[in-house]
Amino acid sequence: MSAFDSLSAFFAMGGHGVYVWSAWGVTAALLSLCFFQARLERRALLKALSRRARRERARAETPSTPMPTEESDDA
Amino acid sequence: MSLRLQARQLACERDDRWLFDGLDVMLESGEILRVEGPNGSGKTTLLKILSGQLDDYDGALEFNGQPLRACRDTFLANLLYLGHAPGVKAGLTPLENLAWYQALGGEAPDEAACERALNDAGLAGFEDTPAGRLSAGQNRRVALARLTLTPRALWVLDEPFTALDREGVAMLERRLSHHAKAGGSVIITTHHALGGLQRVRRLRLGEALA
Amino acid sequence: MSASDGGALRPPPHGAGRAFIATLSRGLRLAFRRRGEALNPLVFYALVITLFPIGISPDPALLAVIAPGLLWVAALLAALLSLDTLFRGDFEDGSLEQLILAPQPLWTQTLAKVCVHWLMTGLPLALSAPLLATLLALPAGSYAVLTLSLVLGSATLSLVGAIGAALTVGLARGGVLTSLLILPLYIPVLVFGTGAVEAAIAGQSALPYLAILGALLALSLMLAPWAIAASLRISLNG
Amino acid sequence: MWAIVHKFGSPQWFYRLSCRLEPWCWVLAALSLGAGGVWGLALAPADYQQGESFRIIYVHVPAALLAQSVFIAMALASLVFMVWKIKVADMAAAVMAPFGAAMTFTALFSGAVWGVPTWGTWWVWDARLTSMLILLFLYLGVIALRGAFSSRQSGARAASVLAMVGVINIPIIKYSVEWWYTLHQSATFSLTERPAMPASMWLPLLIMVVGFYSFFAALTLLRVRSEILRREGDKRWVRALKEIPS
Repeated sequence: MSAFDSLSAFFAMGGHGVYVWSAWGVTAALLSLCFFQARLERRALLKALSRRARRERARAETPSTPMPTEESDDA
Repeated sequence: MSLRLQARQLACERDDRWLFDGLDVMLESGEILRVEGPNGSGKTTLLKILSGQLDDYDGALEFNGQPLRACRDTFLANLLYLGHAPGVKAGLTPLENLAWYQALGGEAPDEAACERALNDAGLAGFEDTPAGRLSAGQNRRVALARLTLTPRALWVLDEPFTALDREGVAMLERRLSHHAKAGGSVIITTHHALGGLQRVRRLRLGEALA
Repeated sequence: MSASDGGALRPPPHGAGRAFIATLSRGLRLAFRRRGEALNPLVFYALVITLFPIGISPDPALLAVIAPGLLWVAALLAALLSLDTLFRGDFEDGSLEQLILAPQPLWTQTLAKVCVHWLMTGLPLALSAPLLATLLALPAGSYAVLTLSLVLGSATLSLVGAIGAALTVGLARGGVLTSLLILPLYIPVLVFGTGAVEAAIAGQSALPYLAILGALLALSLMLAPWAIAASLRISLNG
Repeated sequence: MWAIVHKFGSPQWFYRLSCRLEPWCWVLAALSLGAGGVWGLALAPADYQQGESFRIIYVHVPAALLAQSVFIAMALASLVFMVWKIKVADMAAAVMAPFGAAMTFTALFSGAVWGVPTWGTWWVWDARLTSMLILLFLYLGVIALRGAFSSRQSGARAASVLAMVGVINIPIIKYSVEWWYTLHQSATFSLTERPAMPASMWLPLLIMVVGFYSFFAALTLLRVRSEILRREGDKRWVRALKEIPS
């Protein structure tokens, strides 16, 4: 059913291997680059929002008490 | 035919910070509204919104009861806006500059009127010297000559006193009170004490948010 | 009525034609006052043309082959360079603000500005092209078509280029960005401009190419002024 | 009509909608890219004329198609933003531009690489490759213009105008480049004329195209949600989101 009789023939691609694999490789690389960039961007934004929320909560609790209670600063 | 400019719950965001929020402005015929506030409090932005230049703001802005966007042509026909820069081309003479503004307003060319306006603005004798060789104060006077050359009901003036000498300041204050008495209205920002004028309402910016 | 004449409301004027002519004549007067500056595009055009025989080879046979394309590309770059003068001066002295606030349809004013730019750069380039064509040994018989195609094409270049100039007028170093935005949009004009000259060289009729240049001009005449007006409003509020 | 348009355009509504839609798009993308990849690379027959290098088509054609569709989608989003002032539309346009540029580059790279075994050189001024190169410059122009302004709002509106001007010019550029190419018709084989493909070849191609488009949809939904977090961060409903680690 497969167009190649052996695994090595599959990689050789009838002599055009370097072209086929470089084209597919660059495409796969770019797609995954876009994917991971988006995921990292989202995680960074969520972390920034949580830090801001924590800072606002800390500020809301401290105006009266002189000694601000230490906020447990998780990752 | 009175003039009424009303803004309700005006809010403008600039680079992720709110310059002003929930601002109500009302301007009737014969009134002078002075916009005050520290530098960077959004005075120029407010003037640009009220003169219809900026339209990415929240809130409603109405001219004589109609939303500004609907009656923009009528509004612009009755507006005279003077910004920080006087809008005078250095390569042209004061007369040519004024002739262009006359044509821009759709009026027929009338050199005599231009000369009168320049004379009233204290530029007698400088009608034909290129504006590039005039001083900053004289350039400002060329811009102020438009107040009499092309009369408009609503004046929006952004720091009009800059670079003016004492007579210039007095001349402009006289024009402001005359325009208000004659039923026109003015929105002005200045660090000048407008001593001699009555009916000056103040609008503080940059404080409401503090 | 004298008591409240200050407050009398005026109807919107309908002197759009007068305002158009006023802005046009103002631009031309300003340009003539600085005649030296008006020659810059022409000098640039001649200079670029003379670089190529030096850079590639003085052999007339080879030059004749690249002449149409080269005459067109150099004209296109000269027009691109002079786009900056369209709105930059008015932006700095505040008259651009007044132009936008005039009670006239803004697209008539932008059209007037573009006409000034075309009359001061596009037309002179087109009229000087035959002279430079002789430097490049352009085969005879194609000079008239060269000039005509440049006259038609440069008008489109001014219209489309003004959109880029309007978009970047508020930026301090907008020059390079303008060319990045505009050059891709110049390619159709370049293709059919050079096509017309090559057809004339080959002895065929250049009419179909000139017709397409005319169509491109009509399209940009219809769309560009409005797009320039929108871009100016965006740049000034930026 | 106005209220509905604004309700659909509200960031909050869009955020909830994309939370539900996005996972499905990722699943579809993964399945079709996986299946299409295996099918195209290993199972589909090679081209009798070009041999195995023909398999590059399964990457080149979807990328080229997507490159143009993204530009059109970006121009549409810009139009919606400029006319109805819907912020989400501008966020979508801002997010699509880099991905469109990446797809255009992919199409260019795979096209050039495909050219080596067939034409013997890296770059041939083939009509479609040249149009693709110009499209890349249009993308870079929009991205550069959006970033050039100090205030984000005017950068967004300037980029919207350029996107709309650009989209009108795409067919004109394509037509003129096609015409220009046929005039300078060099003897080399061009990508444009190819014998009709048998089903065993265009079926994997279709699956790959579906894979690319669903990847684009999923990525856009994800990145627009991030844009919403970035721009609407101070809104109450954003701060109340449970996804934010307390």
